[in-house]
Amino acid sequence: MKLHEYQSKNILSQELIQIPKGTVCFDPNAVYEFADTLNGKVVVKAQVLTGGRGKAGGVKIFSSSAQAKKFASSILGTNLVTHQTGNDGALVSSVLVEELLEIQQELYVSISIDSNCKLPFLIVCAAGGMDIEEIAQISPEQILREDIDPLFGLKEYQLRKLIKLLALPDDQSDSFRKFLSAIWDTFQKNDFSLLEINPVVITSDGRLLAADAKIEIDDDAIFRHKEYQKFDNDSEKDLVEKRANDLGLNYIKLDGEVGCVVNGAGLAMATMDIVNETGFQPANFLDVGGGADQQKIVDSLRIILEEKHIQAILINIFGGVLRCDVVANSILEIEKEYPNEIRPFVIRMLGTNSEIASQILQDTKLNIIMVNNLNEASAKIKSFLSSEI
Amino acid sequence: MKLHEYQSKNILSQELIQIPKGTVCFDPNAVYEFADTLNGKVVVKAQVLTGGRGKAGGVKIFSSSAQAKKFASSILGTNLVTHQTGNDGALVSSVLVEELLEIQQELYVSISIDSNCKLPFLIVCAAGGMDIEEIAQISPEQILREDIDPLFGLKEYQLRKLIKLLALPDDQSDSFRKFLSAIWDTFQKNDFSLLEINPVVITSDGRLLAADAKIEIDDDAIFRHKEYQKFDNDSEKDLVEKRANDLGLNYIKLDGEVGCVVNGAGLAMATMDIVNETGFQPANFLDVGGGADQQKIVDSLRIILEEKHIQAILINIFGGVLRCDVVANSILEIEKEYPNEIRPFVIRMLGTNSEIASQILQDTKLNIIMVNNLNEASAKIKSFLSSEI
Amino acid sequence: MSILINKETRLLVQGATGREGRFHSSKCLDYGTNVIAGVTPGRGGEVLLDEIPIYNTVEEAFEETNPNTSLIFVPPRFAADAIIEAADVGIHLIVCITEGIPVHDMVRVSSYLRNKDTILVGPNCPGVISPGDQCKVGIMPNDIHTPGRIGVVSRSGTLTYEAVFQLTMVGLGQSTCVGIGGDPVVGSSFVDILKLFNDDEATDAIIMIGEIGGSGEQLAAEYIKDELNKPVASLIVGQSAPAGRRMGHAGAIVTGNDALASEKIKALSSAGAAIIPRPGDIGVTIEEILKDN
Amino acid sequence: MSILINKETRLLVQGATGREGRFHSSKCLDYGTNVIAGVTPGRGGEVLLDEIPIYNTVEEAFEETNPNTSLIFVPPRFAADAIIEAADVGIHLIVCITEGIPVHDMVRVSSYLRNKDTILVGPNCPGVISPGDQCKVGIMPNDIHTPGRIGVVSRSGTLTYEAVFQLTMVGLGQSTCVGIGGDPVVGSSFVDILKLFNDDEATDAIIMIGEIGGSGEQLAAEYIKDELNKPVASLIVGQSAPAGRRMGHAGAIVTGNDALASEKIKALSSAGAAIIPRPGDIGVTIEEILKDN
Repeated sequence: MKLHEYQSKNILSQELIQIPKGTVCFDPNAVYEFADTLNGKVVVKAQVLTGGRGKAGGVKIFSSSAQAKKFASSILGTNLVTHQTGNDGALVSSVLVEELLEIQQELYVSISIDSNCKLPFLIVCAAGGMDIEEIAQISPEQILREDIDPLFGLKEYQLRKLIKLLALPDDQSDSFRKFLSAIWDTFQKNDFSLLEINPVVITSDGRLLAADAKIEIDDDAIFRHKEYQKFDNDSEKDLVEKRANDLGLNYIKLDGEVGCVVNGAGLAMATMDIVNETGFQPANFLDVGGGADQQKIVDSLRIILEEKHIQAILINIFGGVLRCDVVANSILEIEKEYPNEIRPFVIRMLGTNSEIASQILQDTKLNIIMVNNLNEASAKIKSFLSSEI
Repeated sequence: MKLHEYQSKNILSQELIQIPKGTVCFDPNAVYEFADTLNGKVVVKAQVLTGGRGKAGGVKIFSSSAQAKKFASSILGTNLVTHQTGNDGALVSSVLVEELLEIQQELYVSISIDSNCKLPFLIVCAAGGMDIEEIAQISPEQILREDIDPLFGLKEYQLRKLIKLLALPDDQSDSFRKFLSAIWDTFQKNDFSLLEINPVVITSDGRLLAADAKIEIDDDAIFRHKEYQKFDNDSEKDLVEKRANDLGLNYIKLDGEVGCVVNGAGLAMATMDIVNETGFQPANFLDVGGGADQQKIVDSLRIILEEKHIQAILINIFGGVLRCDVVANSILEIEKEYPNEIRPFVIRMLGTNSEIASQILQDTKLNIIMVNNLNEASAKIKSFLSSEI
Repeated sequence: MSILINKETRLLVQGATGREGRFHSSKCLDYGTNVIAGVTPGRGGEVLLDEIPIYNTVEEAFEETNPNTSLIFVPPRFAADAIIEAADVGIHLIVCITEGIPVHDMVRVSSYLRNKDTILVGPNCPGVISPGDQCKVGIMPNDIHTPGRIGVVSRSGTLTYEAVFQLTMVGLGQSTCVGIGGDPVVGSSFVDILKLFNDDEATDAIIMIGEIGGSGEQLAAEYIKDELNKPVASLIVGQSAPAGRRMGHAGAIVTGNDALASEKIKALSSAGAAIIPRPGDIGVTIEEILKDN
Repeated sequence: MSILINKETRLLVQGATGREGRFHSSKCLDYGTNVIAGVTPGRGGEVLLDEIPIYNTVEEAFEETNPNTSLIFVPPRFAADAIIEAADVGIHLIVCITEGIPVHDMVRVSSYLRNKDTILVGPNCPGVISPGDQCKVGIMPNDIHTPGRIGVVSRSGTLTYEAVFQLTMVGLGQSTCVGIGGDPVVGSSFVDILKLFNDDEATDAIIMIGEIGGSGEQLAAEYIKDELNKPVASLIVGQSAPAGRRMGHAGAIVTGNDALASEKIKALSSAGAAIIPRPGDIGVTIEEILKDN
């Protein structure tokens, strides 16, 4: 789960990491009120779960509360398009209003997990405020990476090395050392999968603050953090996706014409690729899961059939624990609900009870196209959709 | 550093481990006052840094404040002799007054460090309130030991195993699981070398408390715990020891007749054994330390010479970084301070500048007996002391 | 012969009495696996499927039955501890099926197992099967596999079955199939398994099925280029997956260049692996490279 | 030959520029040790004693000079980290002189080093010397040692020197002398060092000097009984120490039966070790056992 900047900072401040004075606002009047407490000298930042908002005009500095309010009015409720969003952009439903910092130095700090070495790693960079990828290209010598042994924690000699890179004065070195220890503890304790603070700001009066913060929480660990239940960022999800997820389906909505119903994440990705071969596009990723029952298959089919832009359905099942006859019966059940459905069901079923499934499906009036392998599936899809156009 | 029970419980309660209601009292009136808030139903426990106080009459249960006060009066300021103290006993300068607990079950829990496997280990025993050594003899099956990986911490399966031994009801199992996790965290975080809670009491109303607590703090780690500086338990130390320790000497006072001045802890123990061979006893353990200078040697000699019951001094130096001539000059310096000293100095010096040292000592009027090896040293001590008696 | 498991495998099942544990223990037994014990805390003393004794702890099971392999079905929040418990008694191979273990648990487990003589396969994987030895330590369907000389290694369960099916269609069997799991942090990597296949006399060629996310396929490409002396055919799925979205597997997400299917295909191709052009071409591609070699 | 150190030793000194570090680096050089680098954070670029380059980190020193052994003089609160820093670059032997390291630091270090290919000697020890190779990694006086065929292992510094002196008096030299240190938790135990001596062709007999506290001597006794095939003479000091008091060494404290000198002597005696009756009898006892064997 990705967190908004204001949510991320909320967690950091609870872990005794300093953040700028600020508040999240859901309407322009609140922006005005808070900006006024800082004499109008504020930065207003659109809260969207995507990068590149600065360049896209989502972050602005003001010296009057009225201007800050005006900007908030203009951006709240609109969709912000950045280089990381699609053309639809991301809905701005809140803004973070913060004090302006007198910046003496900006640093970059992040922790994430390396799948290959199976370790968390800390990245520190003497230049903050820019994309780390940019810095990596311009001046890689400013970037230091240290792997962290999750059982031992950050080691003193690693901290010394990181601090030496920055050449900070002694008192700030000490603050930064404590800061790094604190963010590692926070990262581990709170089950983050990503923590990026860019920039860390050292102000001219010597404070060290997290001026921005991007946190991703490991979805698999949310069960042990009741405090995260308040971060319901689902409002930004597609409604169909939300409904599918609530039904326990692994569903991602896409832009194409071919609805996919598959068991297994790998096979589901492969099925998308099969659709892609045809020159047409998948309408979704959908893994019904290994332990799916008839209800889940029916739910899946219903969700897809209700998407009117979908022109064909591809069902790809490798029967194991999930038996093919269960899938066939689900199709019969859905036929009762959608007796007039004319879109074709291209079905590839293998494994447990696949022959029974074929028999079950013999008598339906749905447009069933049984295929024996993946290449045949894509050929059938292609010929059907090509003839339609 | 050993802590008193009340100090130990103070730390535990800060770590959110439950302890009985109670207060430490340094005079009988305070005992009366506190006992009165509990309607006189209290236990009064002598605070001494030694075991066996219960059997020695240092712990008593009362049902009236007046009786509690009377007992406190009788014991405060006296020396409590237990099977673990010498005949002198240990001075009782405070008592802990606590609520009486309605005991449903007593358990034993301790953590300490095993030098051989180099790991902390947790001991849990279904029978609390008795000496663990006794239980080990009577019913060893009630005792479970689990080594703790200090980097990983207590593992879930270890906790399950420990809890299963106790066969507690579910809700108490959960309390006890949390209790064990908490005491491990406390043990590690606070640099304890021993934590013994005997008994852990489960009360009839279901509370789980540390009814007694014995803590030893690793002396080498006190530097990182400013909060321990308030635990100045030095008042119970021998005055001469205290003075020597303040001078940076590794000094332990003993009962014998032969004062020892040695460099190196191992050699100092060996020197005590050498004295022991003679049928007489060492008056002290003293390691002046590897980096000792003339001042430290002089300090050492002064402390020993002021002990009037000492009848002979054995100086055993293996010169390395500490040069023998420095030791010789220290003896000359002490001669000026104690011109009339007639007790013999049996001196064995080897290594760096030992010959210069011999020359330096040629002209002193002190009773110097130079020897060449350890056996000769013990022979000289023996013949001198035997002739004296 | 085979890798990881064989006729000598003595299997302990952790979480044996749960729905999944029970079902798959039975299937493993049916297949021929020597399932000798199960563990479920609090259920010690029971007997599963009329023949598998259940113990409260791995230690008890180990002392009584001396297993060398463990198969884990324990729920996510207890699974890391189950792995540690098995490793602590000295179980040599641990196969963890559980999906949804927190990634911080897995980095802790991985650090704990480092330098230890324990191999972890998974989590979030279908397990391991060696048809020639009629030994299965996993959840794959029994009847699709046939003994043969092709090794299969994959991040995905159902795609492994697909690969096996296509092999059967072209008349080829499998030496061992290993699902390494779809999580960001797994015990054994592609490289770990490729090394074992490289040393396995019973394996002639390897199918490697990767997907978007991470860069394990690139490390595999380096190993294939530098050290592997057997032909490899590789399928990478997720070419049409959108960036920044998790495609079912927690590890299947495009977050940087390396994570792209196209980059992985490029790396494997220039390392000399045969690229399987479409998911439907697994069988024919392996047939071709066997002809070429 | 010798154990642990020899002519191939390439010594890094951590904490080289402090008073002790500087003094003993110089003495090691004098003795003939190949001291090739020093580390003191913030002092990188300096040159110690006209020949030893100083680096800011062990990693830098390692890359530039490729040491295989490290000698640590770092103050107690940083010493554990210094050990880890040396282990992390792959230094094979670490000798830590520092006294006063918190015991929790040492249990963490010990767990970290477990299963790793790094040997730690100490802390709170005089180090290691091999007179035949003119190699010293420690703080013992240079001039008392002579090449020979007796191995010495001891928890105490000055008592080791005493043993060496008494050996010299009876005309015997040393293969290697190892001080394992007086702390409750040390890297190498008596058993670890006895094993090395057992395999060392240059060692004919061993002097083992123990003291009150712990039960490492009892474990050594078991090893002597079961596996050691060389004669051992053993001195245990602290027979007249009172219970419950730390005798200088943090580990020298009688807290239970095993910790008593008498118990250790009993164990060693029944294991077949020759017991050195008095501290003054080290030389004569070893002479006798050499005659007997």
